[in-house]
Amino acid sequence: MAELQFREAIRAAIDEEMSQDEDIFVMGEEVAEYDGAYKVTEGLLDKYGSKRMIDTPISELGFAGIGVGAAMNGLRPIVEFMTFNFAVLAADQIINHASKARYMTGGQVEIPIVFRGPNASAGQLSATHSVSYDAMYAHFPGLKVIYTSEPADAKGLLKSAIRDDNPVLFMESEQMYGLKGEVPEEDDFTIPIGKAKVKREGSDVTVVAHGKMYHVATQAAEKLAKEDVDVEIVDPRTVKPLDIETIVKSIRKTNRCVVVDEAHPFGGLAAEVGYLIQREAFDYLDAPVQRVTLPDTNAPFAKNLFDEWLPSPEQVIDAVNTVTYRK
Amino acid sequence: MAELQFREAIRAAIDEEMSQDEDIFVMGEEVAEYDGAYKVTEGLLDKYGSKRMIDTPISELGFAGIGVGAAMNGLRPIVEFMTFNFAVLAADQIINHASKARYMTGGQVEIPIVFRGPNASAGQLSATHSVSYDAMYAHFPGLKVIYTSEPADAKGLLKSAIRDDNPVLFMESEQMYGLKGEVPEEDDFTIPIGKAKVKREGSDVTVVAHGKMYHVATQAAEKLAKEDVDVEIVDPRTVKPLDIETIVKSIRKTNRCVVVDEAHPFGGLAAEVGYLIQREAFDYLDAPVQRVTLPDTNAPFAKNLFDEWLPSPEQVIDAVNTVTYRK
Amino acid sequence: MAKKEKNAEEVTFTPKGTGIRTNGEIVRSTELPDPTEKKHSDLDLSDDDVVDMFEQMYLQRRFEERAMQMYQKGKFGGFLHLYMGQEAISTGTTYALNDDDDIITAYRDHGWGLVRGVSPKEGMAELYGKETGCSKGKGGSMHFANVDEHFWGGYGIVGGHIPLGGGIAFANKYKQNNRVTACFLGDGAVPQGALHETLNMSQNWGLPCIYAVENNGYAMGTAVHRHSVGEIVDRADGFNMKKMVINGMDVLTVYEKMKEIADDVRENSEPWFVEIRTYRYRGHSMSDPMKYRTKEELEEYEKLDPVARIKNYLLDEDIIDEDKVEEIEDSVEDTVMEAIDFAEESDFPEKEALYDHMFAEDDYPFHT
Amino acid sequence: MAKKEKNAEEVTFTPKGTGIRTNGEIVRSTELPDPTEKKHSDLDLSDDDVVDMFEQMYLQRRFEERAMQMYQKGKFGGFLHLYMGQEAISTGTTYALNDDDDIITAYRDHGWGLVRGVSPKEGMAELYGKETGCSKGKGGSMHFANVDEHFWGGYGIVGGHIPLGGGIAFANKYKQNNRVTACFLGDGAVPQGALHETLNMSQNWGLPCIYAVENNGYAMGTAVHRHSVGEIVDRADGFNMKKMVINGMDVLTVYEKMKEIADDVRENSEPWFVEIRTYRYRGHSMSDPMKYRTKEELEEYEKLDPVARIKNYLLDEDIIDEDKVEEIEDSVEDTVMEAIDFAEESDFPEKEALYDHMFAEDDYPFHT
Ligand SMILES: Cc1ncc(C[n+]2csc(CCOP(=O)(O)OP(=O)(O)O)c2C)c(N)n1
Ligand SMILES: Cc1ncc(C[n+]2csc(CCOP(=O)(O)OP(=O)(O)O)c2C)c(N)n1
Ligand SMILES: [Mg+2]
Ligand SMILES: [Mg+2]
Repeated sequence: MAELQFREAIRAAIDEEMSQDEDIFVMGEEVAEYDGAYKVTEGLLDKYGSKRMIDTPISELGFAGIGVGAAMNGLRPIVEFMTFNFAVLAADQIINHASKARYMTGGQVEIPIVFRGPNASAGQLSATHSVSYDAMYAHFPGLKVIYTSEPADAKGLLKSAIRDDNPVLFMESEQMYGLKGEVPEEDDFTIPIGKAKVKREGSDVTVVAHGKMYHVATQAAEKLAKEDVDVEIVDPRTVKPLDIETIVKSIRKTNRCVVVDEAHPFGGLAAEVGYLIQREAFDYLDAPVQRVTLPDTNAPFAKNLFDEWLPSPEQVIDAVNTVTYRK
Repeated sequence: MAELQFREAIRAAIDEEMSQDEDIFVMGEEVAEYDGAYKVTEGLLDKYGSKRMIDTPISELGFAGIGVGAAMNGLRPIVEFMTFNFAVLAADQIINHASKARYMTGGQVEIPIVFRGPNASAGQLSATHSVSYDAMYAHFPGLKVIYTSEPADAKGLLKSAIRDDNPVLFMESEQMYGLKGEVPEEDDFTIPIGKAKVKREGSDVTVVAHGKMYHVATQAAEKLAKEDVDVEIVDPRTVKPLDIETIVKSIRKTNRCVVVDEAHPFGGLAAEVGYLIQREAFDYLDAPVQRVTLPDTNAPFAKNLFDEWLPSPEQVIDAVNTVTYRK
Repeated sequence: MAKKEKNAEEVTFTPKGTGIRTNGEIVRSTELPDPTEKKHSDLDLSDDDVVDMFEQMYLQRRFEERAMQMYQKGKFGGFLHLYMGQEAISTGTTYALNDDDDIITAYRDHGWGLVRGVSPKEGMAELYGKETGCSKGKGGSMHFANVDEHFWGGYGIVGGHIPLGGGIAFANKYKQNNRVTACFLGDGAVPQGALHETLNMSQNWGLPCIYAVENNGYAMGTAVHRHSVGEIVDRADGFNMKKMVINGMDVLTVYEKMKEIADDVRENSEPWFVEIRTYRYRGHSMSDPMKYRTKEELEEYEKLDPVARIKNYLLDEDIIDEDKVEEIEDSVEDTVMEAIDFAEESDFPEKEALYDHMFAEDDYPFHT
Repeated sequence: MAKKEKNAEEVTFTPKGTGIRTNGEIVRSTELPDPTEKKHSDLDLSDDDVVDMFEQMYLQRRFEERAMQMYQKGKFGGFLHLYMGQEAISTGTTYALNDDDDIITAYRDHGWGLVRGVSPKEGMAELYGKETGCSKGKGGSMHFANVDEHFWGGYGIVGGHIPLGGGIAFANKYKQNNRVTACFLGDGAVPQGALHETLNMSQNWGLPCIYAVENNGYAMGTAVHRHSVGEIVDRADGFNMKKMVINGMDVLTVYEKMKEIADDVRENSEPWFVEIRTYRYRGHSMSDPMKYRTKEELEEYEKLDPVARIKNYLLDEDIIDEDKVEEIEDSVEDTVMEAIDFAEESDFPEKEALYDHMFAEDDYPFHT
C-alpha cells in the first residue's frame, strides 16, 4: 500500500496499463506538453513520448470521434476531457457512435475506449462548468459509467476500465485530485466494474453516495454518530451497471434510505436508486426514500449561493432525520 | 372543433402564432422549400416567405446556436430538428447556452425559443434514430420539456411554448403525425405548460403515460376493462415542469401505479415519477410502482426484435397485474 | 455614414438565386470535370479488370433495383437510400485501393458493401432484417459492414462517421501498417462541424486519410449551393490540404485519380480532401416526391449513366461482345434473385439476440 | 509500389517541430503585421478621442492588476482570466463600432465589459460575486455582460458563443436595424466545429457579422501552430469570406481596420473573418506555470505594450503632457480603488436569489 493523491492513483493506473500494452494511448487537451490541466498525466509525455501522449486542439467532438475510430481499429484510447462539461460537445460520438457501433454492425467492431476527466462542479466556476453528467450517460445503453470517491477505488476501477473491451466513462473530481488515500501497489490490482461497496457499516439508515458526495455523506455520518444514529454508507462506485443488490441488501437491514447525489434531481442517480429501492425492497421500507441533490437551478457564481447550491452534510442529516422520523 | 391530424395541429399552432407575431420564424433542415421532412411545415413558405421560413444546412450545433442568439436579440425562433436524435449534436447549445445564459447574466437576456421535432423511435430506423430524449433534457435546469400524445394537446401546448419567454423543447412523434383528433380552432386556445391531464378515469390502478406511450396505455386499458380492471390514465403532457400533484392525487385514489415510458429505464421519466410517488404518496401505495420502458439495449433493426424492444400493451397489462397482485 | 434602409421584402435567408419556389429557379452546383482520356491499359488495368468493374457496378445497380421492388412490395421496412448513379465511385475507389485499405461511409452504403465483400445474400438479408444479414439484422440498410475486409460500415448520423474515419487512419499511422483510409461523406455532411475538426487534426497530425465527398447534387431536397457556400472542394484551402475534383460518373477516372491520391497518402502520410461529382438517380429515400429538381436534369445525368458507360466502353473497345455482356447481366440477375430467396428464407434473429452485441462480454447485467 | 517502412520512433502526433519538450523548441505563430502609419487625425479621431482611448485602456489594465492582487489575497474565487496585453483590441473595436452595434466574446471578457459600459464598480463586484455586480453575482469573471449597451457577455464554453454571435447578427438582419455584430473568439476556439458551421451559414445568408479571432499566441499552454494548421485567417478561404490580419498591439490600427470592415459589413451585409494578432501577458488563468513560453518572448511583447504605446503617442504628438497623463492615471487608480471598496462593501445576493433569473416568470415550480 502507498499513500497516494487521487490524481496520482489515476496516473498510476494509466501508467501501469500503458507500460503493459503498446496499444494504449492518451489524447486530450493539454495532456502532454502541459502535463495535464490538473497534472493528472504529469510525466507521462517524458515516459511515453508524443506518439502515445497526444495534445489535441479544442475539438471535443472531433477528438472523441477519432478516439472511437482508433478503438474500432485496434487501439485502446484513453480520451481525456478537461471536464465532462465540455464533453457535451462530443455527446454525439459517445451516445450515437461509441455506444451503438458494435450493436449496429452485429458485433463486427469492438470499442475499447475510456473517456475520462473531472465531472460536476469544482468551486465557483459558474453554470457551464459545474454539471454532473454521470446519470445522463448512464441513461443510454452501451456505456459503462464510473464515478469514484477514493484513490484506491479510482485506481482499481480505472485499470478495469482500460482493460474493458467496451466504452467506459470514468469520472473524477477536480476538487478531489489532491485527496489522499491508501492505494494497493500491485500491478494487477483491479476492482471489478459494477460492484458497490459498503464503506461504513451501520444499522439505522442506509446512505447511498458516490463521487464527491461520498465525503459529504461521511461527514454527515460522523455527526450523526454523535447523536447515536448509526449510518451505513454504500458507495455504488460504478453508476452503470448499477449494483442495486448491495444497496437493497443494506436496506433490508436498515429499512431506511437517503441517496445523496451531486446531480440535479430530475432523473439523476438518486431518482433511479430511489425508484429501484421501492420496487425491490418495498416491504422493507419504513419510510420513503429521500434524496439530497442539487436544486433544480444552474450553478451560481457567488460564493454564498454556490455553497447553498451544493449538497451539504446538514442536508443529509435533515434527510436522515426525516427517514428516521427523528424530527 | 375540427378534426386534425397531429401534423396539422402543430402546423396550425405555428401558423396562428406566426400570423400574430412578426418576430416568430422557423428554421431547420428542409422546413421551407421541401415543406418539411414530414410535411409539418407544409405551405408555410408560401405564406411567410424565405425570411421567416428558413432552410438550414445540416449543422445542428450551428443553427441551434444561431437560434439562441437570435432569441437573445429579440426574435422568437422555432428551431426544428429533423429528429431529436440529431439534436445530440446541438446539445451544447441547448444545455450550456439556452438553459444558462439568462442565469449567468443575472437576467439580462431572455431566450424565447422553441426547439421542436420528432422524438424517440419511428419504426425500424436502427439505433441512432430511435432514442427518446425528453428525460435527458428534463434533467437540466432552465429548460421546459413537452411531449404530447394527442393533436389538441399538441396545438394548445405548442402555442403556449411559442408564447413562453423561456427555452422550450417540444417533442413530437413521426409515427403519430397522421393521427387524428378533435382540436379547438380558436386563435387563443392554449393549454398551460406543466399541467397533467387525467384522460381516463378509473379506480383500480393509475397508469402514467405520455407521448406515443399514451396510446399503448390506452390499448392496455381497453383490454383490461374487459377483465374488469378499471384503469385511470394520467398523461403528464409536460415532462418538465412535471405536474406530480395530479399524478399523486390519482394514486391516492387507486393506490397502485404503472409508468409507461418510451425511454430506456435508467433515469428516465418513469424513474423520476416512480421515485416521486413513493416519496409523496408512500402511505397510499399498496404495491411498488412498476415501470414499462424500453429495455437497456439499443434499437435493433430487425422487425421482430424491434417489436420486442418497444413497450407493448401486453407489457403494460403484465405490470398492472403485478401491482394489482392479479397474477 | 448614411444608413442604408433595406426593403422588408428583400430580406431572405436563402442564398441568392437558389430558392426553388421563391424565385422559380432550380439551381444545382455540380459541374462535372472532364473524365480521363486514358484507356484502361494506360492505367495498368487488364481487360479482365474492366470486365469485373462492369460486373461489380451492374451488381450494385441490379441489387438496388430489386431491393426497391421488394421494399415497395412491403417485404421489409425502415429507410432505403439507393446508391444508383454513384456506382463508379465505390467501384473505382475499391480498385484503386489495396484490399487492406480501410473504407468508411455514410448510410448510402449498399454499393460500398457489395464491392467490399458483403455478399448479395448477406446484403439482401440485412435489408430484410434477418440473422443471416451482414450485420446480423441489427443494422439494416444504413449499416452494412464487412469489417474483416476493411469496410467499416455505413453510419446514419450525417457527418458523425468523419471523425471515425480519422480515427481509423490514426490507428493505421500509429501501427505503421501502411494502410490508407478512405472516408466517404455526402455533400450534405460538409457543413457539419465534425468535418472541420477532423480536417484540422488530420492535417496537423499527418493522418493517412482521404476525405472524399460524394457530391451528388443534393442533401435530401437541398441543392448543394443552397447548403454550402462556394465550391465544396475549397474547404481544403482553409487547412492547406491537398485537394482534387473528380468526375464521378466514369469509373476509370475515379480509379485513376483515387490511385494517384492513395499513392500520395501512402508515401507522405498526408490527408487529402476530394470532391467527387456525381448524381443521385433516385429520391433521397423511398418517400421523396423529388420536387426540388427537374426531369430534364435527371435525364441529362441518366445519359451519363456510369454503368452504361463502362458497358459501352467494353463494347467499343472490343473487350467483350454483346453476348458476353448479356451473360454477365444474366448471371448478376440470378445472383440477385438468389439473394432475395435467401433473404426471404432466412430466419429473423432469435428474441434473445436483442441483447447480443451490446457488450463484449455475454454476462452483462442489463438494467431493468 | 514498394512499401515504405517508417521507424517506430518517428511516429508522433505533434505537428512537426512544435513539440515543446519533445524537441526543445518553443514555437509560436503570430507574426505581427505592421501597425498603421496614419495619425489619429487622418483617422478622423479628435485629440480627446485618443486621450479617452488611453484612459479606457489604462482602466482595463489597472482594473485587472488590482483584481489580480485581490484574487491573490483570497478576496474572491473562481477563474480569473486576464486580458492584459490585448486592450487595444477591445478599445479600438469599440471606437470603430456604433454604440448600438453588438459585441459578444469568450470568457476573457473584463476589458470588453469595461469598455462597453460595465462600470468598474459593477465589474469588480461581479468578480467578488456580489449582488451589485453587472451580472448580479451570478456569472463571475467569465460572464461580464451589459446587454443594455449591446455587450452580450462573456461565455465559458470555448467556441460555444460563436453561433450566438451569428444569431445576434441574424436578428439584426431580420429587423433591418443596420447594426453590425462583432463576435470575438480566441485562437483556441478556431478548431471548434461551431466556427465552421457558423461561417458557412453566415456567408450563405449574408449575416452582418465580424468574426474576429484574438490570436494571442496560445490556447492555455498550446501555441497556435500546435492546435491549428496553417494560418488562422485562411479559414476564411474555405468559405470565400472576406478576411484580414490586423496588428492588435496598436489601438489606432485596430480602430482603422475594424472601422473599414464594419463599414463594409453594414453596406453589404456580408460577414468577415478577421485575425487580430496580440499577446497574452499573463498565464491562461491564475494557476498557470507558463512553462510553454520563454521569458524572452514575453519581454519582446512587453516592449510592444499597447497601453504604453498609446501613452507615448499622446506624449510624442504633444496631445497631452506628462502631468496630464499622471492626472489621468491617478484618477483611474482612484476609480479602481473605489470599485474595490464598493465590491468589498456590497452584499452577497440573498439566499433566494439562487432561484432568480432561471425563468422569465417568478412562479416557476422548481423540481425537488
Ligand atoms: C445529424 C443528422 N442530421 C440530419 C439527418 C437527416 N438526414 C439524413 S440524410 C440527410 C441528407 C444528407 O445528404 P448528403 O450528405 O448529401 O448525402 P446523400 O443523401 O446525398 O447521399 C439528412 C438531412 C441525419 N441523418 N443526421
Ligand atoms: C469546450 C471547451 N473546451 C475546453 C475548455 C477549457 N479551456 C478554457 S479556455 C481554453 C483555452 C482557450 O484558448 P483561446 O481560445 O486561445 O483563448 P485565450 O485563453 O487565449 O483568450 C480551454 C482549453 C472550455 N472552457 N470549453
Ligand atoms: Mg448528397
Ligand atoms: Mg489564445
